[in-house]
Amino acid sequence: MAENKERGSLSDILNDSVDSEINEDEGEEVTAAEVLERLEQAWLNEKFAPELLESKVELVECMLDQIKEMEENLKEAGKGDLVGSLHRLEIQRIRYVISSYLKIRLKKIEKYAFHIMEPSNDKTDYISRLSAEEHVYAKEYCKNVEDLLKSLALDDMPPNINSLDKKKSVPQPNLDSYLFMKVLQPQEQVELDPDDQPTDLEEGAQHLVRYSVISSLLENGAVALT
Amino acid sequence: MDPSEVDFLSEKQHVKILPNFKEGRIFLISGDLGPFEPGLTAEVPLWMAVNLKQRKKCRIIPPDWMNIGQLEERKDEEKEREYFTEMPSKSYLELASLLLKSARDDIPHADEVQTLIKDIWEIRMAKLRKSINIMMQEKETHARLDNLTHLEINSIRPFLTSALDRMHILRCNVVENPSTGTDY
Amino acid sequence: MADDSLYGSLQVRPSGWDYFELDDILACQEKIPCTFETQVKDLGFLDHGSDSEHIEPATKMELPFWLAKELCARQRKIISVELPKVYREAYRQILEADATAVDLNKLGPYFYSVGGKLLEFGNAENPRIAETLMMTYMKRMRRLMDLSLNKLDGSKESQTLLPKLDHDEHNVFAFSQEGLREFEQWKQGVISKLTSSKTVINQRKRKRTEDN
Amino acid sequence: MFGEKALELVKELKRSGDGSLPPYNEDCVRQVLDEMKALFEQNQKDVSATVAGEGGRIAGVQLRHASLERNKRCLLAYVYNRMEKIRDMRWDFGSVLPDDVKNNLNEHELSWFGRYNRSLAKYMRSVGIDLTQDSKPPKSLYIEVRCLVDYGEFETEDGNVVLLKKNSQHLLHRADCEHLIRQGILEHII
Repeated sequence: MAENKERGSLSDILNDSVDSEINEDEGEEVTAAEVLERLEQAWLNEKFAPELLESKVELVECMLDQIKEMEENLKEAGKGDLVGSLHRLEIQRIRYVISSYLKIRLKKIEKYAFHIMEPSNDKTDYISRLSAEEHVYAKEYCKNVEDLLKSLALDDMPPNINSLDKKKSVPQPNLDSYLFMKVLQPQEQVELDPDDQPTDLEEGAQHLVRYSVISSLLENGAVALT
Repeated sequence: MDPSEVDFLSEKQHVKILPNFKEGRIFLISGDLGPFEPGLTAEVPLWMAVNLKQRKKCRIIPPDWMNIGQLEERKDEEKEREYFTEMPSKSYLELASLLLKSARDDIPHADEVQTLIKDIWEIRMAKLRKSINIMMQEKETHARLDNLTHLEINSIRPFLTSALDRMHILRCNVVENPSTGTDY
Repeated sequence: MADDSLYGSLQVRPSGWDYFELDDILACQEKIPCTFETQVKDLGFLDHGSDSEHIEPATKMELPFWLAKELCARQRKIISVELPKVYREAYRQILEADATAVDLNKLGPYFYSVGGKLLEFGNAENPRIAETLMMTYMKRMRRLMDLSLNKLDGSKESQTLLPKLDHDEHNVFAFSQEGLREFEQWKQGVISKLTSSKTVINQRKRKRTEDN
Repeated sequence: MFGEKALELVKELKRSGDGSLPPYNEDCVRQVLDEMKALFEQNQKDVSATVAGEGGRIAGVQLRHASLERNKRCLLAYVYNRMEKIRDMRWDFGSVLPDDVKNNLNEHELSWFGRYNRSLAKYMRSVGIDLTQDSKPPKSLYIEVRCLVDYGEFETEDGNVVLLKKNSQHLLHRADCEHLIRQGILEHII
């Protein structure tokens, strides 16, 4: 931050703190506002999707940097200062989205821990959808639960059945759960149900469908959950 | 989703305010606002407008559709049309109730506006139940609901998704045990 | 009926996902009328109706689903199985006549899920069972919708249908009532009120009962 | 029939509903394990008899094996579902469980809870956010609260100290009082 700048009102201080252009690796200029928009949609998608989705932890980290920078500058603002309190309220809103997003993912990791951590070729590679911190957490969680099952039950059972079948007999998400989605990019001839003819998805349309029918469209951003 | 989260999302939409303070541009993370001049309208997110109003720093200008004339027209149209009409915003009810709660003095004929909005909401909810009834009767397995707003979707979500999830299981049973056409 | 390819993606979920679910464990306890096809040595004591050392062929016993399923799986044929009463033709006609009047809670609280499990026995009446389950559910669900989306005060009408709900129906009703209650709270602006945790509430209730 | 004790365990847990956890039923678990041991040993005898040429034992082996699997499923579900309840209490309560809840936990469950706490704390440190906060979206910076108990002095985030006496009312920063509300010390007044 430019030290020698003559100390104007708070908003002057804050001008240079908001790094409005955040360069993404594709070199495309993405503003902080756009990153926040994507994070909010990632939060809603994660909230409604039955299974763990791709991690958007880079959006979280970007927003946390923005908040940290903003909070640094706010230290100088007086308690009652109007603009300072508006910035703090916005920060609290962004923190809520981040916290809720990470908590929803953590709950899914806990609920489907074995299913996520047990690699098998005929299902989604969930491990690649975990952030580094989530991966550490998931491994510890599985070990902790398995140790509990062993110490309280499995170790005292006859030899031929004293292990948990982590491929089959563990909680798994219902990929046919019904949910609401909205169309972001128009799609041609999508089969929403084997009983019906495929239909076109028009931009802005809202549909009530089963998750499995649109999971790939969700992944490549053609639809969003609402 | 918890209704307070639906509210939270609706507070992102912008509304016009009449500030009584002077301030230069404000660079929020979610975008730039201002400058603010007493008596000059400015556009801010709803959460900021309500906060400024609570601190008596502005008056809020209700959106142009939030007046008796327009709302009566919408109410009649909603009554006539079989399907859902498009609402002025996907969070019209949250916006209206938040303004009616924290900036009532800024809304002319607030009581009538409130009842009209409530009526519109009730007509649409009755329509929603009717269309679900038909959906179940026809055993439809997906539906298009373009003009449904966030709060309407949210109020029907718990029932509809859990009911249809169980129906799906029963439907798979039927599909996996097709009758081979022999008469019973 | 439709050819299989069209129905490619419509299969019941692979079993095992509900291995830890208490309700599924309880549903699997449902009694199934069985007849032993072969002798079972040294387990006569399981048949309270006789004091023989072994279970003799042709013995009729009611076995829990979890056992009946294993004993007549694939080629073993240790037992043959009959449909429980409530899934036979007579009851199916009652359901077809007036689905919303039937007390499914009495017929076995896990009516739909047990019905689905029975299909594993490959009985000739499977198609009709599956059809009846679906049709019954659809009819009752439409009635249930009005109840669960209307007033919270538990009108007379809901009092008559509520106790007759099967476990799945009750979950749908409870879940949508939850949503409705939250929405009502939202209307009075109470919704963003922070509340103490349910464990604290339970604790306080226990303290109150201990005190007086 | 076999599996009766195991069913009892499941029913007992199902009856307890959510929010409360009955004591760990040590002896019922023991009886289930004993039944499994007996079933297994009898099956071993029948299998060796069959290998030695004696017929007619396969049906009994299959019946007992099905009972073994049933007992196993009930026991694992009992432990697993208790664990989920204990896990939810961490979010509901915080990292210190009240005594009357702790007394219902068996020592392995207690050690599980300790490990879960540490793992969660480590994760939250690594992402730099306390996930147990912000349970409801923020409405405004400050909220009105009333004190339900004599709590004494409380230091808020920005350093000033508030005396929380029974029935006293305060305008507190939202983040400061979320935990106190969840533990029933403060009440949020709309």
